[in-house]
Amino acid sequence: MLDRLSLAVDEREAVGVIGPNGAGKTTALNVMAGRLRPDRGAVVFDGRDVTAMPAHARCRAGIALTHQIPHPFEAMTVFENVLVGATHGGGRTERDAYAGCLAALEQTGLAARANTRAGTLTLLERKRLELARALATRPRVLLLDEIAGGLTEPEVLALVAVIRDVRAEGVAIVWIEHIVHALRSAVDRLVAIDFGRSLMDGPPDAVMASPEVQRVYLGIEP
Amino acid sequence: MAWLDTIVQGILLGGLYALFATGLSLTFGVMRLVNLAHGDFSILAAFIAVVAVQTLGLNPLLALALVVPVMAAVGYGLQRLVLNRLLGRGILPAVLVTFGLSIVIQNGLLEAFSADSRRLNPGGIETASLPLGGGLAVGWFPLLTFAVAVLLLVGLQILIGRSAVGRAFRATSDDGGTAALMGIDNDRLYALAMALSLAVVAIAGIFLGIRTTFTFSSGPDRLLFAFEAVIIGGLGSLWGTLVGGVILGVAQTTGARVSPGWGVLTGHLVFLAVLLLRPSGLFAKSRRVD
Amino acid sequence: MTLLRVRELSAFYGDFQALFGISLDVAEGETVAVIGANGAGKTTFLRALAGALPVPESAVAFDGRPVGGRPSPALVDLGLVLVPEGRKIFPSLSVRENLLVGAYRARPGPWTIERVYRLFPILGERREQPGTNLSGGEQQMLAIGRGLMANPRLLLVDEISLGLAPLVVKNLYRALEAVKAEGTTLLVVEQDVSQVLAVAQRVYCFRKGAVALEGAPARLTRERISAAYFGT
Amino acid sequence: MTLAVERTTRASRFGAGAAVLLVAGLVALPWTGDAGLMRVVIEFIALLVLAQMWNLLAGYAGLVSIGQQAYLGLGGYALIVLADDLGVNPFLAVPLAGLVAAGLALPTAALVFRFRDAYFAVGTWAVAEVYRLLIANTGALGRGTGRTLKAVFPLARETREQVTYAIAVVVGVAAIVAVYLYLRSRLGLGLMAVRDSESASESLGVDVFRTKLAVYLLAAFGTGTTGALIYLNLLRISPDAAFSINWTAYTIFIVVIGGIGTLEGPIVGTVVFFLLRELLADHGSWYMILLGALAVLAMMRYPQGLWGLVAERWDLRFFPVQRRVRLDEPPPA
Repeated sequence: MLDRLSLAVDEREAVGVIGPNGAGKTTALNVMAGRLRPDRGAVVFDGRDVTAMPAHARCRAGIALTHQIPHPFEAMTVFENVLVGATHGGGRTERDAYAGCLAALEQTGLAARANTRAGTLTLLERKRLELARALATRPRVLLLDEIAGGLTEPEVLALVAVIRDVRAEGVAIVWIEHIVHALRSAVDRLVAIDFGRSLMDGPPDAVMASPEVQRVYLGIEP
Repeated sequence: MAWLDTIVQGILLGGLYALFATGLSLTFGVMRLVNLAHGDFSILAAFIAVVAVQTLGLNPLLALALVVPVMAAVGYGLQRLVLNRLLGRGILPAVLVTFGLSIVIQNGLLEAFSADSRRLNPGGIETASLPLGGGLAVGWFPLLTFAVAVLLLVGLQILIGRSAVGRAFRATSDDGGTAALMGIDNDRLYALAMALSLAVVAIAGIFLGIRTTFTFSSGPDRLLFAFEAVIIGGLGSLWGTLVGGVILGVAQTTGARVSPGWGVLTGHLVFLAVLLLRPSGLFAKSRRVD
Repeated sequence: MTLLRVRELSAFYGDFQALFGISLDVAEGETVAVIGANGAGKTTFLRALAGALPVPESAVAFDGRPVGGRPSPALVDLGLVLVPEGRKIFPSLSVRENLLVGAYRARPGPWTIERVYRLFPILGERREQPGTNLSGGEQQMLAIGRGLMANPRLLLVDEISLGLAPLVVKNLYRALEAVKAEGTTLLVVEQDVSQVLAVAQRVYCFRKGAVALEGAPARLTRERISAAYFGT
Repeated sequence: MTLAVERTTRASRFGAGAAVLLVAGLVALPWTGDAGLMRVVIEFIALLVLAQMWNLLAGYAGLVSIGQQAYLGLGGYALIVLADDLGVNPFLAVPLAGLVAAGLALPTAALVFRFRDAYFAVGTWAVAEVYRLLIANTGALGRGTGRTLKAVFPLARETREQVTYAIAVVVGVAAIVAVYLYLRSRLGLGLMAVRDSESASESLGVDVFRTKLAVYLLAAFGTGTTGALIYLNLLRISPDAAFSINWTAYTIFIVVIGGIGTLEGPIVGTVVFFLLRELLADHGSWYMILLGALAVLAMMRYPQGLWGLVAERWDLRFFPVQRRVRLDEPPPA
């Protein structure tokens, strides 16, 4: 799925990843998060080779992932969902974790839903919950897999605002998204990939304007 | 010579185990279902044969013609009415429902036939043997069992490898959703697989009943032997199932020769050893697991 | 004559609504394309038509008969067949066997295994190999061929170009022309706009589960498509 | 804004009161001198603990074992070896037998954790058979005939019965309290996350393998202790009885009928089990047929079990493991 892909993210940097369906974007995130092992190559985090580290340990080390299809813990409340991230991924005791949970809930606009069973949430709320849980793990880098997919326009804008907010707090971000205007407004850099390889890497406007990306991504001949 | 005899007996016993294992392997292959009542259905078939022999005066081998279709119908109905409704709800319901059926069948048989042990008598063939020279002899009946096992496996191999239904089995096993888009009715196919599974295990049950005595509670051990043969041979390989059965059979006869109490235990230990050393079995088809 | 008539079709995944009142028509012999960005509901739409999602009976009419919510095998019998997204080749089956599964309950018609081999010679050459040993483009040929083996009146094709190089995509669309020439009606979903505009008589653009734009390709400018795609 | 977490419900405060009364009643029971009733209570507690342990495995960790009789039998035999052969006080040997079972569960897990799902179920059963046959072939353990616990012979019958009863009450209360506290803890939170989605759990830092292993070992300890308790009560052990699949069958039927995945379910299930047994005492195997049929019916139509139906209808939770949050605006400065 991936073919000698290289991708680097600096501390506090936000990078967007685009590419057509099947280009290997989700695979790339899963390799970074430790959910898939690369056949060759390495994942280095904070100067340390973490290629052999399992997913749960990477989360504890500061790499958090939100899934494209939200997997809430359906029988648990929204608050408990976030608490899992804060206590296990964030490595805090339950009492110490409460404040961080509240912050994550408030930041994602879910505070009023804290006692709701996660299985009954709407799609937007599920996406917000993915984000809230990931934030509660106190990540240094946040991997977002199509978190805006399937949302209405105002919902996308609201989510972008949250992500800009997270970024302002110094969390590095890698964001896969098809909704290009959402990406453009939140990232420093865009990487376009196709056939598991990096096609273009640079400032968002330059990448989007390049004929190569227009052709591959939109399929529109310029 | 005595050792050679032990091994030959074990190989032939393996044929019987392969008969038990085939149906289990089939239902797992097609729909990822492990029927925990598999062994009990074989014993149920043997008891139906007992009734047929007593009331109709049939030879047990002729009773096959009656019992096998009956068990196939039971399998079809079981899958359609009960098990199909549990698929897609995770692993727990199917495991627990078939386990519940296992206990219900055992106690039903106990109630109907008491705890006495039974045996099917086909009139002589079970004791006749074929001398091979050098003091070595093999029983005609174990030989027949082994031959039937091989023939059934060849037949199944052809059915699965060459026929339209067989292709549908494999397609559904790979990806039931896409198979449905091609016009394959998964529910009907699953019911066919269970019918086939119980038909084969009915043969196994009657052969067991001719070979040795059985009681209402003989089922669970047969399930374990079948399971072990499948795992030793490797999932998804019919010939592996035969080899798995043979290895288990040889382990049991060899162990029993060392000490009478060690037969079944040696079989279990060989199974655990294979699991430890080659978790995917000896002849597993490499299968992509997503 | 209208072969497929869709009226006010809505579809849900659990409590998530993916389609909002879609209406669409396909005439016999026509090629219609559905385009739109990821997540616009194109694949959901095809799956709803093919019986993989529950929909109200009256929402879909095929050949004048209401068929919404019927199971896939019943729709295959009527001649409505889906070539699914991502090709979904059966890994345990050879190329030939994959094609034969397509004919599991085939209707009479022009498509036989030999006819498919003539359309895609590479499939004939590699007929005994496992279907998943083929390259992505060849697998897409196999998926189309498998769908044709049912002799459909309407073939639904989901995103032919997924993960394929432009030249390969061009060849696949050329093959679709041959399918069309046999009289098969086509409803094609695609992200790759350029190819689709060349083969389709009419185009529907989906955005967020609803029809945002509809018309003949000649009347759709790049700006209008882009606007309908992204809502900018 | 500030956040306060509420972990009790009105039902749980009522339940706590009721539980205190119930335990007080259990403690007082020996003074009535009703030995028959005491034996029923011991049996009840034994099945209840077995059910709680299996519920933890299957209902929370997704480990559908049908080989828990392995740990029951090992606990029983460990009691006899510890007390008769090694001279350990037989009452002290009960929890130690649980430790022996947990100790053997570790290498067993190395084998059976290679299986997933339905194969795990049959695999655990095969391993239980191995333990049974190993013991049935060991001369020092009495082979197929088994052994008798002799260490308690010097004690007066009444003393033995009362101490056994006391141990049963302690084991029962401790098991429920331990499972309850475990489920309410940070580890229990992780376990419930694993139950709902393994994939999301590992993305949030939960070590799925360790979580499951911990539950497996805990269940082996609880089941082994119960096995020791059962044979401290019965005094005679044999491999066929101690490693009988029927133990697991009872356990599974209790949990499935009562309601899987809740603490209350196994309690309700055990009560139903004993009521049915009283009703059908004279009908032998019909009792098992009825139980099995009920369990099949429950699994098909009411997978949440009896307690699930009650809890849904009246929103009752006597053992709440969830956390209710109260958000307060800070008072104006």
